[in-house]
Amino acid sequence: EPVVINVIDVAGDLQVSQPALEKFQAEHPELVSKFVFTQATAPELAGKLKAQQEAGRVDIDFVLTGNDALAAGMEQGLWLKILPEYADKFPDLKQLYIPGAYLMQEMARGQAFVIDWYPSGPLLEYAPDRVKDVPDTPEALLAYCKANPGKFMYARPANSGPGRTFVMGLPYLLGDKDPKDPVNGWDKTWAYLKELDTCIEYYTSGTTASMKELANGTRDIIATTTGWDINPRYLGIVPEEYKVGTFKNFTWVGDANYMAIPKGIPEAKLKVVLEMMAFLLKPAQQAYMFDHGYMYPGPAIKGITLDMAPKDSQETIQKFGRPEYAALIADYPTEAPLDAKELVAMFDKWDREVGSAKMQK
Amino acid sequence: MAIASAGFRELRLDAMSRNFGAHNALKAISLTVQRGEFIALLGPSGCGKSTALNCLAGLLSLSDGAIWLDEKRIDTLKPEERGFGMVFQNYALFPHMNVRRNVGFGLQMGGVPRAEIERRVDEALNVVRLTSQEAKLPGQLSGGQQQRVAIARAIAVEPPLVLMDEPLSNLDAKLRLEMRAEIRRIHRLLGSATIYVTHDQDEALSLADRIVVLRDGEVRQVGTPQDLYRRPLHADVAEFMGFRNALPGRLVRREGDEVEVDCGFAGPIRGQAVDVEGERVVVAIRPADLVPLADGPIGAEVTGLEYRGEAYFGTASGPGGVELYFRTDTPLDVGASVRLGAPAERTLVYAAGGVG
Amino acid sequence: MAIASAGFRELRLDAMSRNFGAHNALKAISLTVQRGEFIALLGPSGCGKSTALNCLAGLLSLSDGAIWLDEKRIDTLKPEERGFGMVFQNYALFPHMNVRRNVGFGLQMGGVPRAEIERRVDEALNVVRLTSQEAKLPGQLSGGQQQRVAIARAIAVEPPLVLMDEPLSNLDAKLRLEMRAEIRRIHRLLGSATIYVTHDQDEALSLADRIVVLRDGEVRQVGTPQDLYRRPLHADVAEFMGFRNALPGRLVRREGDEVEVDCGFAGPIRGQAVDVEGERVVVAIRPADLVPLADGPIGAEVTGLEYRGEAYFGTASGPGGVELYFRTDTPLDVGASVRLGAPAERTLVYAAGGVG
Amino acid sequence: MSASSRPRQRTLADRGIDGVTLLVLPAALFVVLLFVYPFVYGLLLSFAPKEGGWLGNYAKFFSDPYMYGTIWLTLRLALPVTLLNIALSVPVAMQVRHMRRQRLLTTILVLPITLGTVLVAEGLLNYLGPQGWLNRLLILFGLIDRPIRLVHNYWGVFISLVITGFPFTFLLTLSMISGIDPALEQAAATLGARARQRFFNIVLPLIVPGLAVTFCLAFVDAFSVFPSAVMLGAPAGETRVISFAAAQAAFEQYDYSYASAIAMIMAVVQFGFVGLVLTARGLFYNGPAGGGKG
Amino acid sequence: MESALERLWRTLVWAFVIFFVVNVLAMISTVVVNSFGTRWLNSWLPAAFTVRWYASAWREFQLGDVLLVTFQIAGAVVLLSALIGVPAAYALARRDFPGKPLVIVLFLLPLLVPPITFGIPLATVLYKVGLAGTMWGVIVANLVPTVPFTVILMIPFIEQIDPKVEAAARVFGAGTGRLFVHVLVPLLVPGILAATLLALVRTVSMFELTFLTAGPSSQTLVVALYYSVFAAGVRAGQSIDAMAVIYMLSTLVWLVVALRFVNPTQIVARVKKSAA
Ligand SMILES: Nc1ncnc2c1ncn2[C@@H]1O[C@H](COP(=O)(O)OP(=O)(O)OP(=O)(O)O)[C@@H](O)[C@H]1O
Ligand SMILES: Nc1ncnc2c1ncn2[C@@H]1O[C@H](COP(=O)(O)OP(=O)(O)OP(=O)(O)O)[C@@H](O)[C@H]1O
Ligand SMILES: [Mg+2]
Ligand SMILES: [Mg+2]
Repeated sequence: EPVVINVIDVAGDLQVSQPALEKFQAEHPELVSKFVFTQATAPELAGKLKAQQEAGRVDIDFVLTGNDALAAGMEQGLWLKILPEYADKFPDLKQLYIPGAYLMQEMARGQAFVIDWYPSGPLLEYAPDRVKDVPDTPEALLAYCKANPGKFMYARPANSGPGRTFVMGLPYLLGDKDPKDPVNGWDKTWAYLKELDTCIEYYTSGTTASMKELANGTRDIIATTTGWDINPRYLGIVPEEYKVGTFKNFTWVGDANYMAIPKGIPEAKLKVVLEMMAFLLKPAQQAYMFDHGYMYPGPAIKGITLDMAPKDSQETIQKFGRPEYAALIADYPTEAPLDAKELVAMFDKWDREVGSAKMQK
Repeated sequence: MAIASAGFRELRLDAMSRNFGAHNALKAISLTVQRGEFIALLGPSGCGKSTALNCLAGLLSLSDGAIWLDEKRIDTLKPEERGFGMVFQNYALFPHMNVRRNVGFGLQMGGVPRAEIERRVDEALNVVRLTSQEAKLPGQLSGGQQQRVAIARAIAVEPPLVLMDEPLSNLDAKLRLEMRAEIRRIHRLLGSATIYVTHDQDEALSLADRIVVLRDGEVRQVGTPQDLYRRPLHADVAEFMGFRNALPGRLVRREGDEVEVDCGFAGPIRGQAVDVEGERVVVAIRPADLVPLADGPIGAEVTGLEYRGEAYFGTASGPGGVELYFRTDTPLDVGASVRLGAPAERTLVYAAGGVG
Repeated sequence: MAIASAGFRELRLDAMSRNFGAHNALKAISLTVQRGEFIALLGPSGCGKSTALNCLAGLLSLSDGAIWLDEKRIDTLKPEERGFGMVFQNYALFPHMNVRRNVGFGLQMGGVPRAEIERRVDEALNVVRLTSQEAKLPGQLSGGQQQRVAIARAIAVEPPLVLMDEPLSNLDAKLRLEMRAEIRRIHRLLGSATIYVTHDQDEALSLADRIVVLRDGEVRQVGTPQDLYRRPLHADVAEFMGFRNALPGRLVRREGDEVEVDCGFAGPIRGQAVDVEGERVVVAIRPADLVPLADGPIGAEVTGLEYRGEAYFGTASGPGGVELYFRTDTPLDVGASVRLGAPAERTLVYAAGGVG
Repeated sequence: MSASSRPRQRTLADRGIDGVTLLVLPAALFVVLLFVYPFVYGLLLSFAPKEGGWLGNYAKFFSDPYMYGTIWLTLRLALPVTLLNIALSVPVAMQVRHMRRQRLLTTILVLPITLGTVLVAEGLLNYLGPQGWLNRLLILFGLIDRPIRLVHNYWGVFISLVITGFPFTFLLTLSMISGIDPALEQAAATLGARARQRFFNIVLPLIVPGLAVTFCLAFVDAFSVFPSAVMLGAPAGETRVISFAAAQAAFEQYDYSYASAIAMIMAVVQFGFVGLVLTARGLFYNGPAGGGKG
Repeated sequence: MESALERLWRTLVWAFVIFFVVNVLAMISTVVVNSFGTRWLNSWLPAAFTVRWYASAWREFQLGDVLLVTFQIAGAVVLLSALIGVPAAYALARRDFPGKPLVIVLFLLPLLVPPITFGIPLATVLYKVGLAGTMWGVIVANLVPTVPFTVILMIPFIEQIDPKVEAAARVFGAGTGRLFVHVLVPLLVPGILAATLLALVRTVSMFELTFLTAGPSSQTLVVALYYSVFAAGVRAGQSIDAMAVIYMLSTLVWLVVALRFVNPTQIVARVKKSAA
């Protein structure tokens, strides 16, 4: 008979995927009697799952997560191994996913599926009335920043998607030795960031705060991503007319959210959840991922176009989206972000060498 | 900061009033106290004695009236500017200071040099016989010891005006006598004015230059101890001053102050008219003056007897159930008949209606 | 919870001791109290009276000894299981409850029905004359009113054993007499045992069946009021009981209890031997018994005089500077010479060294 | 009751163990049952580092200035804030207690404890931000010509700790001060003590035990400041507080062992101060604040 | 001269109070205004007002249920921590017994040690006994810091009470239980008020322990609030502010109700004050 599924979202993904989930219940009332949605922040999830699994009482059936909590769970062995065990329930992923998304699917090592994906950044958002020539190279950005101290800002990478995407995009732009090894391979990036630091007033801890400073005129250029470009303008946080600039020859650093299953959920529920995962990877459901540009574009699988999305979704994207994105996504290469370990190492190094420098002054 | 009371000559209460909500605790008290005078404040429990002292010390604000020190109006001054010493009825010792520091507190506040403080604290402790307890905290003292700390604390500062609120109530008879002597000695020595609340008539009579009797927040009588003891001006003051026998009667004869009253006893009672108007009067006699006499006018039946050292004090029931308090040197049996009488010069007669 | 004291016959203190650190506040007090008895506890300030009551009530644990109620040992029981009533020296009223609730507290705790509580509280308030103040909080009462609430609270529960610690110390003379009568009446009515601490000898003499005199934590004498008033067994008890004149001397003649003592005055002093051993003695005389006599043996010079209502009490300085306290019916001038004497049957003689 | 059972009972009572003492049991048992095991687990975990010997975590912490520096950074915030809050609370409470209609004011002053760190952080970011009301006002009145920076640095966190900490200390101080019998101050006044002297000689000594406890609780709160240090401060820099370092270890690096070790170090540092203050507290008078009868 | 100084001092103190209150109110106002604003950039007030942030937060987090759960949990924690904590504080304030310093350390530890260390094992224990995942799990977990907090906080308040008053209650037949009900609690009201209010605030804001032990239907407001602040993804400042305002109101209600019925000053001060 139908079961109750407890969904926990630590990536803010329900915003995008909740309609698709609810559609599953509508279409399969014999499987799901009710969803219980819980939102939480990512870091503590691993601890909670660990406590539950050690006590043998797991009451979370389905997890929507970003890279970070996924990696943490993998390291601690919290996730059920889905592939290859249940491979028969799913199509060939390499065929299914957009290449950029597939890169990230590989990072999940069979313990989760990418549910939605976007190439993210690095992008620069600016106020066109205050910035006439938006810098299009890191050097130009530095020059601009020096000329207008305090007018450029990015948020602390550890607290901000656009912040970390900006940093992760730099090694590709600056031609660093190994863009996947922040500790040993990013000499130019670190030098650049330190130089940039001299003309940055401070780093907000959170993207929202940096958006606000851009919007109210304190800053003129900030780092952003596709989603953070479209959705805030839709929400009215940032004036509609603000523009986005890109670096010449940049590389997209993608980002994705995953769906995973904790170890130890009851057999009956497991069946339903697997069924549901397969359902969510179907085109009809993937089309929901456009949302309001929250993770623009959003769908992780090939062949989804905007006209398949719900009506209001289409309207939003038409109004606030940027036509040039399609070409940019198509023309520029896409890379996966740093893997969890390297990412943390990057945060640490950034905190020590860039963030803390503010104190000495 | 100038101490208002230093070297004053005269303290004047001018219609001093104080209300607690609707309750008038002090009703326009007026009184003048000279420097060097010892005033005792007497009155039934709850009549406003402590309230009066608190108003004087500045701890309660006046609802009306004024307080003057010579030409200076002081009722708006803060307590610390008045410079009066005070022994609180409930002690108000500082619980965190030992006896010595409690006593020295006022001196310390006055900026007296260390050595001088030590000397005067020693002296004050000696006066109240607490030298051996000086290191204890108030919480470790007996009730009487606490009271003595309160006294020592007030006298150590040698204030020009001392307010004492029942300072000896918790001391034994022997110590009380000693303390009384000390208080008088210090009063003389300092030439200060003292206002002394007590419920002990002995104390009031022996210490005071003048006694003020309060009742329901009003001054009923001011006078020397002799005045008050011998000739209270009102029946209620008389009753308060120990004239326990209050016999209603009818005036039958009057010659100057000498009167005869018919109280319904075998014979008329002879006494002194104090405050007589009309025919209906009350006769007031102290229990100690009413004694068994062969020819006493009052016939009564003994209803109780208690030992009181020098003599026995008894109660008796007279005609019509009137209760009588009398003294006898020899024990009497309960139920025995007795004839009682009192000397006419100690029998006071007041207009009826005043005793309450 | 059974109340230990309900219906007891006898309370027995068996070498009850209590130390505060190194200080022995009670040293092996033994005493038996019968139901219905009224015991007064007398003694100088700080002698351990309150400590004794607190031990009895269970508020202080014993350092040694035991307390028995009939066959039941109670010194390990908690206060609430003993069922005694108590008037605290410092009142210890509940500051957050109005007068009425304070008085009714014990009854409420005893599970007495509501209507019964109301009735008994009314009665108790009436006894202490506080009916009109019943809605006030303790902080809004005068000192004497607070004390009366404490009394009412203790008597309202009608306990089989009542402990009272100076319950009347803050009341005026008139009220004190009335309260005294009420306390006696209630004591009789309930047939309870009462242990009554007081510093007022009058109170002790008039109320008590037996008086216990404490000194420095030790029982000095137990006896009827007459015993204690007339024949204190030790010089210190005598001094405490009002024999203020303590004249050192040498025994010169003895015939049974009749003795003659040479105190260095013009003539020998005749008195009653109470506790005499050896030649060096102390003669004890009450001030009230030492009066000016034409042939009095003691020649002295008047040094002070105070009015005390019935008579004057004076101080005089004898040969060798010895201080004398005497009574006189007529005022004397300070500096006048006077000859003083006392009746031999009221002059007590003790071995020297005991007074202190 | 037999006589033989008595000596034992008495000695127990004399040692302070009786019915009243047993009241501590439910709370103590609760803490023992639910806290001690998890705590010991965490403690042991801190001695089982991912790499290195059993003291590896501690060695790692104390050999890295970026880590052990957090102790100082935290103290630099927590101590002044706590002391300031207490120093402000006492005079305010002294004034407020005299007021007739003090409830409204008390409610307003205590109100910030209900705000929560998020609201305070959001509010301060808005209010003190470059386009916030404060800066706008100051500019409007010509006091400054460009916005001053009060957030995203030490002062942002400091201000937020004052806003949330002051009501805490104020509420405690007010209730504590009002427990002092007014007769004591009156007595001191009749002895010539002026307001300041009354405060230092009477009120202060009587609330010192309470202030000590207040200090401890407020200090512990301030010392473990976390979300506001991130939102309002410079979490990589001058407000890199120790609990942030612990959280990073736990939630970014997922190194619970190291996080436990940092947390233990945190506890030890706090215990150093709290223990000191509580021991000193024992040296002061702590008993009833009444003055005799009544 | 002296009183001039005193006046100056008083003025300073009131100046601080006004400064503090004005700034705090202004700060709160910015949040409230923003939470009702459509867009607020570079101006004194937002461009227009709307309630859509509240509506969407309400829907997104199912705030109706969450608020109810929060109230129930906070109420239970406050009540239980007072019930367990006050008697323990009483014992610690009134008795000296061997091992007392150890007991005090035992009560201090949960306050000093951050939940990072003990949260997960505590949650494991609570899951094992079947409490975690339910409301009771959250309540019990929150009691771990609040009980010791109450204990430590109440000690000085109890010390202030004159033991003589307790003695009187005992003599008149009140056992320990009724002593608490009739005498101690009424006298301790200001202390208990402070302790419970502060325990309440801590419970409502205790993110870690609540999250670790809450089940899908026993999440409290703070989890939703932290999510809206710290979770990844785009979120408008206004919607965070709306959450923060709801959060504030959920505790403010308690404060206002408590201070409406309970006076934070003690009885001695109140009686004497009415006299002056
Ligand atoms: N807690 C304590 N610590 C140390 N000494 C104490 C303590 N309590 C009482 N004492 C001492 O014990 C002695 C007896 O005290 P107690 O209160 O019994 O005296 P008392 O006879 O009632 O005196 P009073 O008539 O003055 O009330 C006193 O000397 C007192 O100082
Ligand atoms: N704060 C108060 N609120 C209301 N009434 C009060 C207050 N303080 C005192 N009173 C009342 O004022 C009257 C006078 O009180 P006061 O303390 O002056 O009496 P007192 O003459 O000192 O009596 P006692 O001899 O009993 O100490 C009393 O009836 C008392 O109940
Ligand atoms: Mg009085
Ligand atoms: Mg005593």
